[in-house]
Amino acid sequence: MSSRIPLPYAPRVLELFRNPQNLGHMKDATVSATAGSPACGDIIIIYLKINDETESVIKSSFESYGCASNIASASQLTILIGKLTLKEAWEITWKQVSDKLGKLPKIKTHCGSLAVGGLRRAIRKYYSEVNKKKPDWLPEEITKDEKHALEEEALAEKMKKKYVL
Amino acid sequence: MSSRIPLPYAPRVLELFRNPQNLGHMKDATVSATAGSPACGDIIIIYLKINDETESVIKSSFESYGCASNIASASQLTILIGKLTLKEAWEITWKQVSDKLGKLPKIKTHCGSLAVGGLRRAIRKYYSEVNKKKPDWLPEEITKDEKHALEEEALAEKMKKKYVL
Amino acid sequence: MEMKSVKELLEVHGKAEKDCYFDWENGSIVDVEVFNAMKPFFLEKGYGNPAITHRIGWESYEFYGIEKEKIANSINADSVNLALTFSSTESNNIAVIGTTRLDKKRKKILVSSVEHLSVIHAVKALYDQGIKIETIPVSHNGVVNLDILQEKLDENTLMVSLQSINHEIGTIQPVKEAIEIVKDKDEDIYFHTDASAAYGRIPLDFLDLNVDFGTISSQKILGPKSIAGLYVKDGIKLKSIYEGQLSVEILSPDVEYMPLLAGFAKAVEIQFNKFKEINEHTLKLRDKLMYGLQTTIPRVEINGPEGHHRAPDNVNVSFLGCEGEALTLESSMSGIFASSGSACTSRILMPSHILTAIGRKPEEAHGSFLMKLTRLNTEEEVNYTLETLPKVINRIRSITGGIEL
Amino acid sequence: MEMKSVKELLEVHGKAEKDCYFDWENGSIVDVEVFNAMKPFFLEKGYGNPAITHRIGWESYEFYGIEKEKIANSINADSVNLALTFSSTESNNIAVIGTTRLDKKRKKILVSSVEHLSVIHAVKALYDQGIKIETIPVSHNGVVNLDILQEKLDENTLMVSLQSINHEIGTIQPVKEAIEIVKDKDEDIYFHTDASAAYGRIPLDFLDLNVDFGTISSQKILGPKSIAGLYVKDGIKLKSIYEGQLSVEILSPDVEYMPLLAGFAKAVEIQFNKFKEINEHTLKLRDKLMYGLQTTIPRVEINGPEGHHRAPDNVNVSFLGCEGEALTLESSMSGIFASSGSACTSRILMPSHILTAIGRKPEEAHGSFLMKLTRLNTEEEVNYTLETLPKVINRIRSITGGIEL
Ligand SMILES: Cc1ncc(COP(=O)(O)O)c(C=O)c1O
Ligand SMILES: Cc1ncc(COP(=O)(O)O)c(C=O)c1O
Repeated sequence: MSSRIPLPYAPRVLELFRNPQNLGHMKDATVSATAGSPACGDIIIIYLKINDETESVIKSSFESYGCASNIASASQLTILIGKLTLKEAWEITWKQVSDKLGKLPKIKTHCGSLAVGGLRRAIRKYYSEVNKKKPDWLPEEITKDEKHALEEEALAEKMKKKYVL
Repeated sequence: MSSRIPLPYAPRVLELFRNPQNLGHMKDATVSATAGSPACGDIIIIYLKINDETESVIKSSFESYGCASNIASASQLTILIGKLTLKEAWEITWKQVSDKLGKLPKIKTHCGSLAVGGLRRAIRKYYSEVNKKKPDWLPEEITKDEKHALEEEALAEKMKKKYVL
Repeated sequence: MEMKSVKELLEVHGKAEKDCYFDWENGSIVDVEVFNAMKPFFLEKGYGNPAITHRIGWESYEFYGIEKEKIANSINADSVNLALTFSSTESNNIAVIGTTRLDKKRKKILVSSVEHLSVIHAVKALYDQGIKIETIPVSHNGVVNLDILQEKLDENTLMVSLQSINHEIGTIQPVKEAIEIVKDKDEDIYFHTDASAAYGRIPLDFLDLNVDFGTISSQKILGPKSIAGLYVKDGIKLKSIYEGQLSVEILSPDVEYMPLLAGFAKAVEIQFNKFKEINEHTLKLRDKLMYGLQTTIPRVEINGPEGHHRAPDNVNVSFLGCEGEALTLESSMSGIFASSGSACTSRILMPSHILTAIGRKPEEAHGSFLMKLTRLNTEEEVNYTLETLPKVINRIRSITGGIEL
Repeated sequence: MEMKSVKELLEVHGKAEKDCYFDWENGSIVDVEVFNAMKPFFLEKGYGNPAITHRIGWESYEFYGIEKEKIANSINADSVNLALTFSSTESNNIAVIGTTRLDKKRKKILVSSVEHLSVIHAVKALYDQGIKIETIPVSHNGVVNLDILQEKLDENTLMVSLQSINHEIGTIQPVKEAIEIVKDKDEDIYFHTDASAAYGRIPLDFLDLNVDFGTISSQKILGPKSIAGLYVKDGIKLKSIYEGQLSVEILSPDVEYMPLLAGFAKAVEIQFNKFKEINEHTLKLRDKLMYGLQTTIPRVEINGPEGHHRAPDNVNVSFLGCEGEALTLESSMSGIFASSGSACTSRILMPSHILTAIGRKPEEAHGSFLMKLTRLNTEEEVNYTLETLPKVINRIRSITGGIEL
């Protein structure tokens, strides 16, 4: 047994884990992006189908390799995304996700932030690969939530070096 | 609660504690001697009535301020003394007493030795105060069992200094 | 010593017509209600590890959270400020050793001269690490001398440890005043109180007291042994004194065990729901017993204070001219179970350090007889004891006969 | 997190038609017989302190002596060579910290890379005192590399600690050979084996092994938690790691508690009287479960060795493409309780050090699933699990969908 923590999820996490909303690969996605790494045991793919004219989401979905709160966070995020404009979707924070989930256990907040990181990546990708008119509201620098995702990926690289023989 | 030890006496100790043989002050004692000190919580008085001609014990008795094994040791010793000659009585060792008691717990062996110390003191006293022909078999130097008793008395003096305010 | 002989010893000992158990300081049963509270957790519930993510684990975690809070409430603390430990001994050691790691510069620990050995020995064991113990003397009633405490405080003082009630002579210590003196002098001096003997006997409000560490005990309120507690004030990050996997409890790795926690919590519930009732009950029995013995038996001295300065459950008297070990044995044969501070019961053949600290001569200490009263003791037992002990004392004194002390 | 929410969480979780508990590594009930053995000692017997001179104390002492001997016999030791402790964690710490006090010159402690954290962390915590830990690598099956052990031994080596069976992947370690290598090199190097996971699973003869210290566990044989043991070879004078009054047990002051001792001894009686039967039973279930899963579910890897090199009670497999925490949760909802070495279940968000030590990639470790089998598990439970887990794995894998690992 390794070094455990109690993870008393709020009921909402379990509900979404049991019946994830907007789960699955999206064949006709306009754009998709991945965050996390298998080494950390946490990957999320966010798929977005986007209305290019209104620059708003038509539908979103996710896939997840990760723990219950990872799955629930991604699902909760897609629910929050709904049909928001990309500008509005960009503004969703991990705190909002965590709050909707009844507050994630402290050590699990990175799950919420990973999902948000994935979404922002997808939005950036949309504006760099699909719709090349980068809007004013899209910051040049990466945001805190994106940084979290990057940090986790960097940690994974480190772990890989350390542990894979 | 202070620093305890288990004291699993052999049944014989309890028997003699409950029904001590040869207990009590002896009015017509030829000689008596005390060993131990109240500070240690261990005192024994040995009374001997002696036949001056045969230099043997007519009867012996004891009084004790002390724990169960102290009482039992003294009583057991008087039983061993019986009607022995003083020379024979001198040779009784604490080990004999302890063996008769089903072996005293290690930490309690001093009880046996205190009783023997008292007896030897009484015998020396007899030859120095009553019958002044000191026999050959009586050693000049004090014996190991007598030393034990002395050591305990010395310890008591030390404790008195240390603890009495 | 063969175990077979202990059996024979017990046969020779026999049983008295009645058993009156007063040796609660040294060992106790649990309440039937406490037992019933533990039972399901041994056999069917809460056996999951509360740190594991599955139903059985969460069920344990839920129970753990609720029950621990009940215990914490009994000292007006938050759950997060109460560490579960295996024993009061461990709690005391964690507090002592822990502070030496929190502040490596200060090297002096002050303790009253009547602290429990688990405090005194814990401090002395740190000698190699440069830690010095200084003991603060007590009055003839065992009350710590606050003036001397004040004098001894200096910039080298790491911690002060003063128990809430003395476990042997029932002295209620002026902990509140002591804390004020210490904190007035220097906020950074840690204050620990071993409240094992006080828990459930006098009100304890650790938050209000502004104490840094406080030890509480399950067995002393007729809960199970092998579980106890250490209160740690908010903001103090103590370290455990030994290491393991991290689990829910941090100061003692792998300590959380639901059956014992259930028992502890139930004992708390009983003791604190009937706090006044229980303490009035034991107080009545205490005085009846203590003064009864003094009235019917010559040469009896009370050890420790009287009245409301004394713990409501504590009777400790010295029968002069009686050696305590013989006394506990003779009274045991009459069905009365108590302990003594006599040297003859101790590994080092020294009388109780507490009795000598209050100025008892060794021969007074040797005759000491400690009885405690709990909610399970009855007036009938006290009556029986008052009838029986005079005979016990007589016989022991008759063995002593003419020996002058 | 409010406790109220844990309750709601449990409501959302619901209960499956059947409960199959395999998480014995992390928590356990006691046998009914064990419970019945403890009961009288909570309520009516043996509540005296075995160090006190009265009937109730002696009754406890007698019982203590007899029962402790039963436990000692189970490892072919004398009673005096077995110290009772509160947990295996404490036993391991006493052995580690204890040796550093026995020999102050030597500073190197060698441990296998798959030791329990209570060994590894105990050693690491001594860094300040100049103690260095060196880990000996293991094979892909978790077997310690004896050549490297041999190479690393030098005149600075204080102790070697090698568990008898790995608690996570079931590797039976070559302890006998390791001891010979160590003692051949230098008799003065101490050898400790943490036999917590081996106790009752393989024969353990500590005397014959010539081991210096050995940790055994009550809870691992369905006895109560909060009691464990440490074997200490004749002639070695270990010191306790914290201090208190001296009582009957010396290494952990105030540890002796008759109800738990009664439970431990009864668990020993059951486990060792039916030693062969129990281990054949769990071995059969183990292989049925382990190979059954491998047959019915794609991409399943066994962690640890197979056949007689593996503990008879240990099933540990990795379901590739599944994250372990989600797995334990999904299986929990189907009534199957197990644990995972996934990073997501750990406080430091790192996968089990044991799985990475045997060369599992993190993503393999994350999908690990540990189940243990005891005498209380049934073939029916194994059948249910073999039917149910494929669905569990399917669902988890379906959430992962197209993510490539
Ligand atoms: C005041 C005090 N502190 C500490 C202890 C030690 O308690 P435990 O047996 O839980 O270690 C006791 C018990 O005898 C006590 O009375
Ligand atoms: C091999 C091993 N050592 C030590 C321990 C710690 O046991 P305890 O919970 O008794 O401290 C465990 C239990 O998880 C274990 O499996």
